Amino acid sequence: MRYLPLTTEDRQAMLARIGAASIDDLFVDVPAEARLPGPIPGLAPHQPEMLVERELARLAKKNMAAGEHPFFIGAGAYRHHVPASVDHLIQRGEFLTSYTPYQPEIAQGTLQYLFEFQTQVARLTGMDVANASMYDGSTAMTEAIFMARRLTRRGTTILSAGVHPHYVKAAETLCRFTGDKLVTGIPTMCCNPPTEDLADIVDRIDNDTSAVVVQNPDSFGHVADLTELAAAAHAKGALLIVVVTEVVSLGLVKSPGEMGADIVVGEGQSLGVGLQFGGPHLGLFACNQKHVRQMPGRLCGETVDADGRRGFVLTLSTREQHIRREKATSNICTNSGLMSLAFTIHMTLLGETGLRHLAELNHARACEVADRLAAISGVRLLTPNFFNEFALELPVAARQAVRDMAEMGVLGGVSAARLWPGLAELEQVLIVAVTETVSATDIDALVRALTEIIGTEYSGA
Amino acid sequence: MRYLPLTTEDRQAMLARIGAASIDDLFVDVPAEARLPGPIPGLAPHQPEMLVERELARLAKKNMAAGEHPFFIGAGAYRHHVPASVDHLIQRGEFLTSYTPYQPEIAQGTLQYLFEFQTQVARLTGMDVANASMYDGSTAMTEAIFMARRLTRRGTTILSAGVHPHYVKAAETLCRFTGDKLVTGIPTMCCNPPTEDLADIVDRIDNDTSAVVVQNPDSFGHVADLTELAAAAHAKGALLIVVVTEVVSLGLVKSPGEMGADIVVGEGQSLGVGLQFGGPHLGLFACNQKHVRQMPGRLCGETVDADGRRGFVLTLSTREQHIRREKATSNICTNSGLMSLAFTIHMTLLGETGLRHLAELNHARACEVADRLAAISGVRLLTPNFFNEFALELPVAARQAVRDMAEMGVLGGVSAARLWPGLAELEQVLIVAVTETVSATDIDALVRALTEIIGTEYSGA
Amino acid sequence: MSMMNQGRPSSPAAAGPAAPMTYTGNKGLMLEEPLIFESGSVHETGVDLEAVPPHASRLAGLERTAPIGLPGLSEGETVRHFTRLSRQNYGIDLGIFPLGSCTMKHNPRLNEKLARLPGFADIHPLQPQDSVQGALELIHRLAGWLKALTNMPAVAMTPKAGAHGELCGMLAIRAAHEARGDARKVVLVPESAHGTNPATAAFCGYTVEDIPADPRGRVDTDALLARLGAGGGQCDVAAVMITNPNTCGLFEPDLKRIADAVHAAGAYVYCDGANFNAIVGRVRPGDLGVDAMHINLHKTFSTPHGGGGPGSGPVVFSAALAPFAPLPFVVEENGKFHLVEEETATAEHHELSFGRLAAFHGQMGMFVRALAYIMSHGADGLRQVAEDAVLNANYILRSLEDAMSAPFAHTGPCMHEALFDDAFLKDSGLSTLDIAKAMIDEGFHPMTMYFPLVVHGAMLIEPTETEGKQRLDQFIGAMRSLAEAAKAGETDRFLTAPHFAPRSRLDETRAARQPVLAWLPSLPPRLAAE
Amino acid sequence: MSMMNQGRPSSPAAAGPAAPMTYTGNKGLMLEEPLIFESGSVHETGVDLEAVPPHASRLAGLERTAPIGLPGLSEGETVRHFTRLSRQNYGIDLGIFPLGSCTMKHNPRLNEKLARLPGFADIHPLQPQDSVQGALELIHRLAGWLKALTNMPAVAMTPKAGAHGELCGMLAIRAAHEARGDARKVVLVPESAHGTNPATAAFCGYTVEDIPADPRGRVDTDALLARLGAGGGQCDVAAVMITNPNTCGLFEPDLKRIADAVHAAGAYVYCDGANFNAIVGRVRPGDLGVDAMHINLHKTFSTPHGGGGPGSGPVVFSAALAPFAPLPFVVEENGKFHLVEEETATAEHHELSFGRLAAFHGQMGMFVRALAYIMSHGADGLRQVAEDAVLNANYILRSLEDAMSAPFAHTGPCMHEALFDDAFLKDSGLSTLDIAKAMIDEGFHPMTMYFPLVVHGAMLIEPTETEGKQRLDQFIGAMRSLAEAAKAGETDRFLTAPHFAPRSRLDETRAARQPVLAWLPSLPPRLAAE
Ligand SMILES: Cc1ncc(COP(=O)(O)O)c(C=O)c1O
Ligand SMILES: Cc1ncc(COP(=O)(O)O)c(C=O)c1O
Repeated sequence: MRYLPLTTEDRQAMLARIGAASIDDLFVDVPAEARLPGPIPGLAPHQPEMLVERELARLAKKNMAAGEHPFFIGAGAYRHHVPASVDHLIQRGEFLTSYTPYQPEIAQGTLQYLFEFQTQVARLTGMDVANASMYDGSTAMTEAIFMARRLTRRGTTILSAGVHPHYVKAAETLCRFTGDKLVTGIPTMCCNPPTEDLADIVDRIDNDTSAVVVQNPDSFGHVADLTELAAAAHAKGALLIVVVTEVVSLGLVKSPGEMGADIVVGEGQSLGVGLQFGGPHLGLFACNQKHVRQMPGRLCGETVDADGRRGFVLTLSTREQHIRREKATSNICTNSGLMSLAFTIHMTLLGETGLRHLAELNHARACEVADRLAAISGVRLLTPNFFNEFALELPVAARQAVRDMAEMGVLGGVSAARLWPGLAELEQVLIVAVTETVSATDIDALVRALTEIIGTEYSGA
Repeated sequence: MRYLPLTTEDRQAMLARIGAASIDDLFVDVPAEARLPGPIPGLAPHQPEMLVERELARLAKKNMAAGEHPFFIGAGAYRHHVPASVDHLIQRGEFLTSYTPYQPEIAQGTLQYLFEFQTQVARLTGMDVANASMYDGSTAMTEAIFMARRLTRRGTTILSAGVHPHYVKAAETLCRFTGDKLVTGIPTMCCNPPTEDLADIVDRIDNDTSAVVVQNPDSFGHVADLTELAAAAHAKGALLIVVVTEVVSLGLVKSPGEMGADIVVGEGQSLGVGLQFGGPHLGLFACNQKHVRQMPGRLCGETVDADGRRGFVLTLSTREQHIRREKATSNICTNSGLMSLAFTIHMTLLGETGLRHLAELNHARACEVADRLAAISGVRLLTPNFFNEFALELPVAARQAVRDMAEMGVLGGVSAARLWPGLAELEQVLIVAVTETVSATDIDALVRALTEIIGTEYSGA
Repeated sequence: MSMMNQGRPSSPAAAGPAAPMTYTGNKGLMLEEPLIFESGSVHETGVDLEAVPPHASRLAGLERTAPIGLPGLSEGETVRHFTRLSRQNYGIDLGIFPLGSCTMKHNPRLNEKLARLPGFADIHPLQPQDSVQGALELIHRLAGWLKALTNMPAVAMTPKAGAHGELCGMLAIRAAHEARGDARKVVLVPESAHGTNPATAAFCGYTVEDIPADPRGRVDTDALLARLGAGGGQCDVAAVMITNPNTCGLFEPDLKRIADAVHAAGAYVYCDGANFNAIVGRVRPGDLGVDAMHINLHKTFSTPHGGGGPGSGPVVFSAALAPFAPLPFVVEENGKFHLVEEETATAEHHELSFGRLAAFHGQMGMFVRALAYIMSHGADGLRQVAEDAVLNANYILRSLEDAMSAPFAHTGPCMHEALFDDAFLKDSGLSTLDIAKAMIDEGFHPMTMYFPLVVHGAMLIEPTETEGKQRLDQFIGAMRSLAEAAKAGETDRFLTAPHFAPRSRLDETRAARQPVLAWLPSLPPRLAAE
Repeated sequence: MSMMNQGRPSSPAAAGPAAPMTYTGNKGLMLEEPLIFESGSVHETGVDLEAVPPHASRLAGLERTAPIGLPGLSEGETVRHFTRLSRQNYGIDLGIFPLGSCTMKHNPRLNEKLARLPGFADIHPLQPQDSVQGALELIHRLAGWLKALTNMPAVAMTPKAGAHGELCGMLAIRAAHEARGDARKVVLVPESAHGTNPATAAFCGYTVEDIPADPRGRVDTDALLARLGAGGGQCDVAAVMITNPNTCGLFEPDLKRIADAVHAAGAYVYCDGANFNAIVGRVRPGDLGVDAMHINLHKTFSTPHGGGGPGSGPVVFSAALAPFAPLPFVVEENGKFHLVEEETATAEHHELSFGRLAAFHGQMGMFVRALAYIMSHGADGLRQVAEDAVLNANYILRSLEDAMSAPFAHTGPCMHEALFDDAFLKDSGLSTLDIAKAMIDEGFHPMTMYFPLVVHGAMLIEPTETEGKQRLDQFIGAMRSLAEAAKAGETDRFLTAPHFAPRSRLDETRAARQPVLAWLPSLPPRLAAE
């Protein structure tokens, strides 16, 4: 057994030192009826490395890997080119196999990058401070709603119809039990883009509103100015929570902080992390300094050591479960440490110059694809303003179109029906994301596939 | 340019400090007519990481990777399963990006593994000492011939017909100019296996023979006892050089040292290194302590530091080019450092228990495949004794058979005609290697392919 | 596990020499490294990108104009920055990492390789399900192993870590009660529980009540049973959250009895499975009456901790709770795999599900690693894992109990971790923290300090099964020598430890009093004013 | 580059404190690690393998019976062993590595990734050529770049390192002479040449004669021309081996003139291209009359040095030598690629080839990396590489020439490396070696010491283009502070340096006098007797 170093002789010698006759003697506290006499029947025995690799590689090959196909899916997880050095560095054993930095004297590596990560996220979002990460964007949003409740002592939160439906569902799950009230919007084809006017939300803010939650760009790709909404919320004593699921957009689009956000949550997988079939991803959480003591999650801060040298430690832990137990701001413990490292490395490679360039490249490509697709007869662009993702109305059901394109080897987007099942109105809406990874051939393939499907469906109808 | 950190401002500031008006001023020593005014025309400009990756991945995909096909090729390079931890560890920056350990105080990592490598190789080969690596097995063999000449002051070396023909060619190239005389054998179908009797070699040893060079297992896979040959060579004052191209065989087969070898050279790529389309590979070189001062290549030795702690340094460098210049034992400088690390890690993972197990598994699989193939009508096994590679006589031309099998997706071996072109006698000989990586399905595929080809050819004839 | 929250405040002792002996501040291979905000520049970059094609912006004038303040570095300098930082860290790859309750075992490199196969790492969670059959099959297979290893009929794969798994389990319990119109509000949590237990119960709206430990370090069964019966006819206890093996490293021998009583009272047993490593393959929680238990893949099944995450905390459920398990999950039908999501939940007879916990389908990257780990060990190997983990812990316990003080050693063997307290430091002037810092000098990661709370100055040592005897013997030797030095009054050496780490003790008080949480060239007035 | 071979013998100075302060000998993150022969056991293994199926042995009784003595470790312990060892090493990833003549530039990680693609790493050199078209195309493309960058019509891709490339070039020269029946035996090599130059010439049967350097650090052109003419009518010189830029870091301005004279004398110019980094994209050796030059892909084209290799040393050839280039090589025909080997050489009009240099077709793994590097830089980027490399070296030269002593600084700018000597240490009691060891304490890898031989106590500093200004400024600051300390008589600090490295100075004399080259529990009598 390649991972187990004890030899039979070792085990004998150790049992002797312990004074036990056999290993069973160490399990005496287990009730007799619960003791298994041997390996659980029906489960496979151990396998050589080569065979495990062969079997899992076989499963991997049964999936259509994004990099091997024209790929246009976004909807909360974006495919970007991650420089090879990122993955190399996060595999350094001292990063990969370390724990949460509870012993700061031998965890300065982790602590310093967390401090850098926090600063990068704060700057990107336009806020004062950011925490050391959450699980993902969706759980970060729920935590933000709770934080707003604690800060405002109010019980109702208004969610825009443009918020990622999975995020909304996750918040609803918890709020059902905590008693937090959520007012959610429903996307509709009456709007253009298919999300409510922000003015409608403004109308709904009242004295029990703890916060308004808006996603920017929203789930259809639409980019909006949130400045007035922020002012309206603040005027009623409510907070503005902004959700960002495509962090690359912040290289080009005004930051939530600049628009007046009080809390910014987001999904950071675009930088360094990759698609990962949805996890592990990286929850971002930023706010202003004055609210920091109500923040969930870990925080890394600067200090000095006994010799006066700068160093970093986890701090303000009196907010956390291990100190405050049932009075903690959150129950989170393990977060997304290694993913925040990947993010920090990628962001360091980019720098401001690279990030802006990357964002522009995404935008330019998306504009090109939007125009190409909108030129197909019967296809209509629903989002006049967007960053790297946009919504189209097709003349056919989008869900089937996505499946048909996949059959043709093209991963051509996400149907609104997959995200908001049951909304008949959105049945023909396709959401298409375009990043720098999309090549000219990929674009041609998408246009060809969609044209063909539309043609086929027409003739079939 | 992602690898170049200087900014335009940096360059200006630095030129100012230097006192140069422009970068051209630093190239004044270049004759005017040789100065290129700008980038060389016709060559592509720099490309983004993503595009370089895409293009080279495209080239990679044009090759039939061994792991994706039933694979039975050996002939000096063997495909073994390399545990994932090997490649992980050799990518540690402190190993990967270090130089030859000229500053031992900050190169103990390299030096200690070299010491471990030397010890492992010495034990495997049954010799006292080994050096810190050569380029590959073929160049190591040539160096061994020269070393024997220096030790014996004799000018003729006898090479067995079973020595890898590339190794022989490489030695001939150099000997043509150095005046060393090589007596080489030619494989022939009169013998069974198609290599000469060792007794024939014994007859040829005379007073001008510096060494006899034998490969074990030989290029047809044949395993032989070299004890008597060693005795015969020694009796005439000649040395025995043993070549091992499949180092895994040493887990099961008696070592050259045990058979009386004076110098053992070999190819170490089987452990840790992989196929690599032929390079980088790993030259092994071992001999007895008394000959060490005539050894080529680097040696690492144990010593103590100023505080009395054990440490390691490169030593006996008075044999080497950087000290002895034209009087050096060899001109080698850069060797195969990182490959020796990979070898050492793989060997450490195996340990004696694992190596023996691995060798047995190879042998057992090879026995099975040999029997399966020999059972095909018209196919004859030419090597009664072998380790994990054997030679077959086919009823058809082996070269075409190999190509036909490749068309069918099976990499079924190497034809003797590829190795010894022009030897009509060997035209129907196929050399098949079988390692632990071969699965039952692979074996079936090979048997099926070969049966079909033979059938086809018959009917075509 | 938990950070120190009592004992000597970790503010610096007498200051040592402040000026470095070298010009650079480096000391040989121990290298200092500035922040990227000090070494990088917004004009530098470590990437090359294609030129931006001409295009008309669709951003409606929302383009960012002000500088962001994100420094870049060339690729070479980036590699160097993070490599140099990494060298200031300790990891399992460097040596024993005996952090109790954390199961810091070897992280196999095969698993890292497999998790990076494009077929797993480079697929999108919203791809058509036909295009990700291999991924769904992998999740399904791992789910099968987890159910079999626990003898529980259902498992939720989506929770993102242990605490998230606790949330998942407690939500199922709430949903189950609500489904029968029973709005119980109390959750009983033993004193020795990990902080996430009470935090989770509170997070989803429960009132938490403590259950004391008995003198043998186990849950006080009598107190627990009494509390269950206390409400008279209608019990107000929704659930008991129990950890088994518990955070003292001891098996709860009464768990089955407790579970029966809990069930009789109409409540559920949540088991914190963080310590599953001690019993995997030898004991199935389902056989002990557990209703829900999270399994930390980043502990028992060795997915790397990565300096604080990511984790993955699947939750197994009893038949009673299975209907309430969250969405989405994977179902097999005739060799095809599909996801049950909101849309299909009712059709698939899962209308009782409490809903979605997070976006997408869970921590795929961790699933790949965990399944590879499980297949590599097999049923036989996993059993051996538990045995060796327990053997190693007992070896440490028995080798150190005379030199240190082990409060529950007299009760019999421990499970996968050995608990010590600070009684042996009485009158020495030293604390658990001082011992921990001296261990750093010896080249070890310290054990868990000051947790669990049920003993004074706890030192919780979990070696895991991947430590060999030689490493353990060295560790034991070093611990004995430290204990002897402490008892012999070599106080100074401890109080100023660590001496050889990249930093000496850090001033945590200062960090908390004047929090500096982001780099600022100088504090802007707004922040400084607060 | 070259190891120290003069100056103060590196045997230990006064012994420091021998006993480690810690029980383990570790010091925080600086960890001691035993040899595998001390920690491992022949019964332990870190692999799992399939069971061996029953079979009848075909080994004719040659089975090994005696124990081999190869210890194994579990995977976890193996990872730890080599990780701990790695931490005792310095690399480019840690900081500036200014080893003159070694071009220790950043090694891009993309290149590592690409070289590991199964389509490159997992293919066999003897696969049917139709099954490796992508690999052959890659070699062909790289060959094209090397020819264009040097303006030479042919290139041999098979040499395995620089010295092997020298051998390849010199064999072609011998073959060319022999082809016309001219058995010249002398090769002229400048004093400043790298050791491999004379060693190679001797290795393939030539007699080596030194050519002196002139006072400006260049080849003494007059002496060289005189020697060429010396033989009277029939010149006995086969070739001149010249390094350009030379090992003093200076361009040889007379190379074209020398080449013309060499050619007139019926000889050839071999150029050691180890320093090509200084001129790549700005100067093409083919324009200077060079007949053969090796290119160290592991220097100019950044394939990692890996602690001593592997390398790759393709050799470009002039039209005169091209027919003699070795086998095999890749040829394109109508978009298909094939190898010219012994069998087809004549048919392909390559019957003059001197033959095969080694098994197979060269260092494929290095080719992939080098081509990725070249494509990433392009023609524009490679030119920038040379410019920045030269700029950085001159910046160091001019920033340190007053504090140290730079023998050729007065002759004008240097190329990619800056040469200093030990004149500034005169009367200080210190040597080049002492400065080097003090640099280790500062966190730098020392420069090349005592090479080239043409100056006393040489210190050859090559920063490469991948160092930024900030790193250079820190390096310069540290070097100035060391130089000042040395001149100010702070002798002790230097003589006992390094203080902070994993080891203090190692006793090289003892290592050579009583060589211990393999681990032995105790010396067996046979060895002890010698
Ligand atoms: C006993 C116990 N329960 C729960 C947790 C929480 O798990 P996670 O950190 O994965 O959220 C931990 C983690 O340290 C633990 O030790
Ligand atoms: C000037 C010079 N020539 C030749 C060589 C030899 O190259 P290699 O080490 O690749 O054999 C070197 C290497 O250090 C060198 O610096």
